[in-house]
Amino acid sequence: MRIKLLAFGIARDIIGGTEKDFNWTGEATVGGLKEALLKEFPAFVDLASLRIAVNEAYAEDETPISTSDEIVLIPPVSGG
Amino acid sequence: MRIKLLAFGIARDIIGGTEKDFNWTGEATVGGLKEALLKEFPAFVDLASLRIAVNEAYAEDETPISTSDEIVLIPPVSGG
Amino acid sequence: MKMEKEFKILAHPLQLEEIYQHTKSPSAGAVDIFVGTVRNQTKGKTVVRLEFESYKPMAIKEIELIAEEAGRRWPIEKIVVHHRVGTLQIGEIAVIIAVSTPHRRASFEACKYVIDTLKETVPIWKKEIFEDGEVWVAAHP
Amino acid sequence: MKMEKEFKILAHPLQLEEIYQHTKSPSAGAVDIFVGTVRNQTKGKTVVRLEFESYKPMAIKEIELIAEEAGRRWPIEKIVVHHRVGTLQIGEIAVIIAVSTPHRRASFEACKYVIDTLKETVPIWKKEIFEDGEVWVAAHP
Repeated sequence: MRIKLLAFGIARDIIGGTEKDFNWTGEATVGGLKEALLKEFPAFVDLASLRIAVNEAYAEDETPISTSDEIVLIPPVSGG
Repeated sequence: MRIKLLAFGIARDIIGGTEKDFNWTGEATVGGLKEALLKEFPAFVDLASLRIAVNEAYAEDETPISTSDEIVLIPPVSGG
Repeated sequence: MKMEKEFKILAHPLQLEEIYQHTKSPSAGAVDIFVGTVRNQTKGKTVVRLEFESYKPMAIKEIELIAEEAGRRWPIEKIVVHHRVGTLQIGEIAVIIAVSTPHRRASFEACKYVIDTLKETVPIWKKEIFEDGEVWVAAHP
Repeated sequence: MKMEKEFKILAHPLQLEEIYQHTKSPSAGAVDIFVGTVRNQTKGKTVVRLEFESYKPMAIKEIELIAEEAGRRWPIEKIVVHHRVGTLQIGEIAVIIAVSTPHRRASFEACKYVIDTLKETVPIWKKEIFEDGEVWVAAHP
């Protein structure tokens, strides 16, 4: 599967940009994407958390991903 | 004993003015004054509380009163 | 570190922005500000206006005592309490309490402690004026 | 009664007085306002400035979710949340949360709930800039 990722905060630093095309061969779900990301970018393992937002909402590992979805990497938030 | 009383809020309404000279024959203490006030102005009995301030601080019943003290009747407060 | 304090009983409208400016601190990450306002009703009855009066010198001293106790309980950097007296219309501000602390939890706890205790001990009195009468708040049980 | 709401992510300085004016209500007797500011140090280390960024559309949606939950838990009349993004100097305001309720206790509880939850769920990130480096806050355990 091939999608466009958006990334903020330290996730942007890790993948090397705000936007990035990303391919993986595993499951077309949030869980599958996470697994592939951790393999490609081992620095994610060191984060306190990594959540994935699909279409502007937090998604569970089981959530399916399609190419039209807006997929965003959400490292630990620190607003306020 | 004869002193000048100051009164605020409903206590002012009850004694009929902000300032009033007041005489009593009992103990020259806050407790003695309170007792005399309740006798003279029975409306005080209906209040949720009546505290006496001596020289700008709450005083206990045992606190002695002298003619040079500033004595203020403090009915239930309701600031804020 | 010494806590900075400012306490006023005022007969004119309270100034939120000025109070914030006097409370903020470069070493504080949190400022909690409580604003008490005049409600248009009490227990379902329409309020026309309020009248506040204070025994001013003692009111300032009692607020000082509350702030000192708060300063022992929480790491307060600055604390400002302004209370209005006189006639207040619906929606006007009766009291503002502002507290700055390094972290947020203490700012909430200290601010709540100060307003809760102020309502119990500070010699300020409020009369509610209704269309058909008036009452000294809390006077009777 | 419907809760009134206003949520903004802004690149310019936040306006306390404006936020208060949008939060007060003639039927509310209490407004609690939490102001989060940039501290000059963190864990004893001098901070030079902060940089905030947000995933704005989702940040607004997540603040909305928090406010809705707060509105289920407390009788909120109006709630306003403004969060700053971009570069902030020491002492500047990062976030203001203002909540009006009929009585004071709910205003404190709701305001604290909103800032506590905002810090956990809203996609906003803060980088602390020191003299000798920088760090994304909370990124690592």
